[in-house]
Amino acid sequence: MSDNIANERKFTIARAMAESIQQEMQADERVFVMGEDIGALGGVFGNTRGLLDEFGKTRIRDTPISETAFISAAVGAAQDGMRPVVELMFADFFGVCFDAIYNLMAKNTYFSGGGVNVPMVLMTSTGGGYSDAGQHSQCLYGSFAHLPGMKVVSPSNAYDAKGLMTAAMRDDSPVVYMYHKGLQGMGWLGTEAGAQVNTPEESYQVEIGKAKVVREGTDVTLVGLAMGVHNCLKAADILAKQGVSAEVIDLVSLVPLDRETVINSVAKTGRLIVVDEDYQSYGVSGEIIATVTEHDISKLKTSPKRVAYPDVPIPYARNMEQFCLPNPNKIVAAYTSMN
Amino acid sequence: MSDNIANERKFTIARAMAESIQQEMQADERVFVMGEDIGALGGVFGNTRGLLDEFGKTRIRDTPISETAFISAAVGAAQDGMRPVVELMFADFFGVCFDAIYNLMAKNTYFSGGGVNVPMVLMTSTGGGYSDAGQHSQCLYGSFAHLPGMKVVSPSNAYDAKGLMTAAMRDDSPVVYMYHKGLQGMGWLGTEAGAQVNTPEESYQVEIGKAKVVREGTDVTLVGLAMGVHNCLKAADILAKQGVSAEVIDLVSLVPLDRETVINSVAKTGRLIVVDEDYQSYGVSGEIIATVTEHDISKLKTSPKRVAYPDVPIPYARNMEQFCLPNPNKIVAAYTSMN
Amino acid sequence: MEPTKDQTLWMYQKMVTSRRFEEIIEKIYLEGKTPAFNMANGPIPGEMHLSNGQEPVAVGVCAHLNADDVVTATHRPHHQAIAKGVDLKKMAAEIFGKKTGFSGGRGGHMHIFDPDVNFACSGIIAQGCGPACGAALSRQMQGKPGVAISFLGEGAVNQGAFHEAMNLAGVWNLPVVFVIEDNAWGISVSKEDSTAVARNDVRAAAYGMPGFYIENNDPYAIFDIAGEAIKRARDGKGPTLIEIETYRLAGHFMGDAEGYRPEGEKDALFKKDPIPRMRSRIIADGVATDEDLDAIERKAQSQVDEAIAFARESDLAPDTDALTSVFAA
Amino acid sequence: MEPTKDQTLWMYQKMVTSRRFEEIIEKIYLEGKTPAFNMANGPIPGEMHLSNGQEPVAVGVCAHLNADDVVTATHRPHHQAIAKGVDLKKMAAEIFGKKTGFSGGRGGHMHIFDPDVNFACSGIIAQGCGPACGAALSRQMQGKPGVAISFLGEGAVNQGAFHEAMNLAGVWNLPVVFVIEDNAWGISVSKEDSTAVARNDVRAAAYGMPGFYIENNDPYAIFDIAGEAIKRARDGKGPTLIEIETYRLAGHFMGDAEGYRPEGEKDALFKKDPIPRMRSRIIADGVATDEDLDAIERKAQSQVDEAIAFARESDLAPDTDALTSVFAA
Ligand SMILES: Cc1ncc(C[n+]2csc(CCOP(=O)(O)OP(=O)(O)O)c2C)c(N)n1
Ligand SMILES: Cc1ncc(C[n+]2csc(CCOP(=O)(O)OP(=O)(O)O)c2C)c(N)n1
Ligand SMILES: [Mg+2]
Ligand SMILES: [Mg+2]
Repeated sequence: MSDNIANERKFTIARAMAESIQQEMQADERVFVMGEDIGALGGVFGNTRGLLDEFGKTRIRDTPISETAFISAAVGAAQDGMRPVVELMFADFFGVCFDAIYNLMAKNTYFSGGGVNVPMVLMTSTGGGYSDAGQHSQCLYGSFAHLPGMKVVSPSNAYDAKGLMTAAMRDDSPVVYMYHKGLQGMGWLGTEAGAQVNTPEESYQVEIGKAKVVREGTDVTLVGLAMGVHNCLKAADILAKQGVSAEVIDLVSLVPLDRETVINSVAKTGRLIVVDEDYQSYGVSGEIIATVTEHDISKLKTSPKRVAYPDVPIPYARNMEQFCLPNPNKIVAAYTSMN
Repeated sequence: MSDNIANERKFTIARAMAESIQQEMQADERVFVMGEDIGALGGVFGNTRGLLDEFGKTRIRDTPISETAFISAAVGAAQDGMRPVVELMFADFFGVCFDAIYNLMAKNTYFSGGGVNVPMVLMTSTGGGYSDAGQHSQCLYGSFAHLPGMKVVSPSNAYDAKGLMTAAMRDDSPVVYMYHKGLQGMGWLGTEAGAQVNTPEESYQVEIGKAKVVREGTDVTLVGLAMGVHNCLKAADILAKQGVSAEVIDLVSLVPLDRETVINSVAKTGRLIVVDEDYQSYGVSGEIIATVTEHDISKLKTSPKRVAYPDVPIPYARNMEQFCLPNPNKIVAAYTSMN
Repeated sequence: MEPTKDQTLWMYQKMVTSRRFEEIIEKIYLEGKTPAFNMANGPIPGEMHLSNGQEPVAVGVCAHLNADDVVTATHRPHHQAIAKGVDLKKMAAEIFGKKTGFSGGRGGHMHIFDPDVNFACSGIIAQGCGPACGAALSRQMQGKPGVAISFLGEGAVNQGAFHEAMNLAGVWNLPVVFVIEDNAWGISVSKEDSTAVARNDVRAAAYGMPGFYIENNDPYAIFDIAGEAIKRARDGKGPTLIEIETYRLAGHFMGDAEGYRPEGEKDALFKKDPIPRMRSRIIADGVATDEDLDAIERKAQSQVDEAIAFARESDLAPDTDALTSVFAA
Repeated sequence: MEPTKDQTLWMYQKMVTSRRFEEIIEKIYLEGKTPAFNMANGPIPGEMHLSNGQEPVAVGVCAHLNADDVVTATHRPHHQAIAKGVDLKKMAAEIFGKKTGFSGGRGGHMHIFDPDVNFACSGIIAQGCGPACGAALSRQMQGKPGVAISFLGEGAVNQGAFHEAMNLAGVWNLPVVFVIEDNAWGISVSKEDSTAVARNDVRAAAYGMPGFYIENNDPYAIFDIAGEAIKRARDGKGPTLIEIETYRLAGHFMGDAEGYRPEGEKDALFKKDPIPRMRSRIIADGVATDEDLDAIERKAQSQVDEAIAFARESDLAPDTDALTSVFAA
């Protein structure tokens, strides 16, 4: 493949998601999309762009602002043989429809002893950094991952975004697909260049439930998800200049959680820093630390650390928000403060 | 005080809650109660019994089955100078109204920079053990405690239940008051005898944000909340017979979390077992372990353990549910398996 | 629409089956729960919501359905399940928490799923409204036949999920019928204390769909109106809302002391028990004889007995089954 | 009800103030955002929802309110805030994320709270409906005067929270008025594609309350109907629903390319801009002269300029303020 062609396929996550859905809709009549502004607008975050033209209003279905209705309708359709992809525009809105998600979508397979499957994808945007304030900037990874019955994934780059979306649509269980706005590649939200990577044209899957070692190292394990991965990679660059070799793990999936990859890495490095843009307490960062320490505490040479969002609502003012967000320097500082 | 009088004041948690609310309503005109079946029925779990007769329908207000409406109405009333106590009948129902809770009640103080306070109590029942299945048996402690802006407490006995309720009603911040059905003292839900303790008649407060060492010990720290405390105490009894001295901590409050009391205890015992009836992953048990290990991992002599609810919906059949629930024997086994 | 003889006798039979089923469930539920009533004990633990008195709703609606059609029911699902034709044995076994139940005991009485007849229920108020719309949408999109029925209580109508689903059904012209069982109570709260209007049929206009109120718990009237509504849905003419006056002869759940009921209410309801009323009418109409109906009742009883025996005799699932079926196999 | 001269000029002044305020916000919002439009940049970051064109709704309703009355507004709150009399300087400072803003920059443009005039808003669709009921309940319980107004968009009406609050208001006879701004669009989705009925006033009957639809974005008609509704609420006669046809002259938020609008729609809307229309009517009615109105416009402009200057010159809060005000002081 020439460089030119390679660059043409350097996709944003938005485009990668849209292409995955497009290909699956071409291949499988049962797949359709519902959500607010996913039709003519192509999704507020661009992930259904172009689909309305190709598939029409029946399969690319703008909805009323009724998240409970259309998410639970997706459950009903999934149980009736369809494979809906639904969008909750911002994860922050989960409070108006979480019953449909955690008590219905996530549990009907169990309640029916497997008699009924609920093959659907709930895609939702996460994350801040652009001053959208406290009801439009949350990650809420822990809120979804804590509750049983739904898989939860979040890509850090376009390659994974496409493959995870395809895997999610083919999964017979409900998958919550959380995409970070700051990685989406929409210019108006800023653009994390590292998220735009070469993305094969043909359909492929990225395994749900498998973490990735995205940078190998020996001195410390940095664990992140979505935007956190990029913060970890940048921190690893800085640390490398200081002669510290950091290993970076992209969790990719919170449910199922690939505990083994994390444990093996820490067994090698002896040091652990967890990076999470979700609220610190009772969430992802605590779970990763507990996973490692309950397995074998002796593998840790020193206390683990976390660089997570403090337990406060997300402030609007840019200076305050940036103060709260995880960033590479905070990760480096966490390492430096380790004894 | 004669034994007789003492026994008369051996209250159930239900009665302790009702008495606290009664006294506060007598003392403060602004306090009122809203919820489903809290009027003539006195609350499905008995915690408003007798109040309708004394205070009438205006201040003891049965609601439509509209949790979003009446919880957000409570926010509006609290902002307007009232001090509502609202009941969400089962914590499991939080999905139909969580926006009103976590995005509205919990955040308006922050969004207004303290310009507006939201002094209200959201009381809600938790827990299983009586085969009420997957939409009526959850604890969801982590789901509430993860999100900023609301205090979260859960009493393990009637004394704390009364004092915490009084403190919650006097707090100028929103407090989520989670009471475990199995401790409530309603005969039809079984009765944990240990929850019924002497309860002073006069009004008093139990501090929100302070854990209690309910049993001192030297060999292992058992940390629990609500029903978990009773499981820990029973396990401590068994361990004592085996010559093991267990310290038991009742967290009482998840937000704020009294990290210091836990850390100090583990500094003494060197061993930690966290007991939680909420789902294991991404919840309370991980947070407690992370709290201890990130503070000073060297204080732990061996890997910490958790005895928590597995990451599965709560099954109906009694044998399956009991298999999943934490119990004293599992705690003892966790200790035994520690090296 | 008027029921044929077969339909009439089918309705009667299903009503009787449901009643007999719940009578025996009621008895067994109390096993192990005396003298101290503790929900956790006995062969049937947990909450138990009986539908005695509400059978006309279930049969009047389900008489027009076949196995392909979809029903989403509530926390009070037995009468609807039986009218929809779920496997009685597996339902009984589910209620006993046995391995042979629909979910192997994971779900229980509020979570009865029979995929063979497209029946589901749930313990959250109004949670079935959205899935009914979704199933209807699935049929509409696939051009497959079938309608969806969402049953709910009169108390559930004030839940946001109902409103959202009604609007969705209206705007997408879905083949779905919403059926409200107005038994006058949501646990202890009266309709008057919970609902801003006396009758919910007026709410249909808010979604551009026809609305009906049926008085007097009458299976024939229900058959008539529901039949028209289901036909409209099948013909692509969109959704309907029907509210039906019915009677809750029991407490909200077993153990409910019912102190909130006005004096004499229960006696009056029992006098209007729909099963003897229907029996009288069948005889009066000359549709069947006492002997015919006795035979039907015997058959119902024996089906119920068989189902209960099956449930009793079935094994519990192994404890570790609690950990499986979280995700699709 | 007809506005007095003072009320008429007050309405005009508030409309103009709102328009001037947003014109300058619009300009400043783009600072630092060219050539590449990135929301995070410039003195005003984040989303920006302008209300240009919708001013008649705000003034026609708020003309009947005083500081004690309660308003819950939406993600598009400026016109309502200005009509309710919030402190313009503090609002501007809040939008700039400054320490001198209402919340010291914690909230931002979607979270404007002015406790002095009982104004609140939120970024979640229909989230204000319940709090408005709660404030109304608080007044009713305390026997204190005051009504509550819940503003919402025509797209918000399909959210469950709206339905639940409407029913609560109806069943408790609360002094609350629900005011729907029908600007025809919920982001890119048309009313027709989202709502099962053409006009939401028909939904009032579902809650036993009066419902009105007001056409043509007319401040006089809005003043009339809203005045009657607010009087009814003050007199203890309960809630009202009002839907008002209005125009969104801008995109949903700044940066919206508005590709979903039919050809020519915007031009037609600008021709009906309510501010010049009201100006003409005032003159035609002989209520004021061109000079009077010019003076009002100048005054509005200078108030806006002052507020913006205050905001610009104010300091940012210290970073660590992010960690305070989570709980009550
Ligand atoms: C969202 C939610 N809120 C509250 C409950 C508790 N609850 C269970 S049944 C019930 C009353 C329902 O009344 P109605 O809809 O009239 O049905 P009925 O019980 O009369 O059949 C309530 C409040 C619930 N299950 N879900
Ligand atoms: C619960 C929820 N769902 C979705 C959104 C995203 N959203 C913000 S504004 C909007 C459109 C609102 O339309 P409308 O109510 O008509 O108000 P308008 O923007 O026209 O003023 C949507 C869908 C939200 N903020 N909250
Ligand atoms: Mg009812
Ligand atoms: Mg609109």
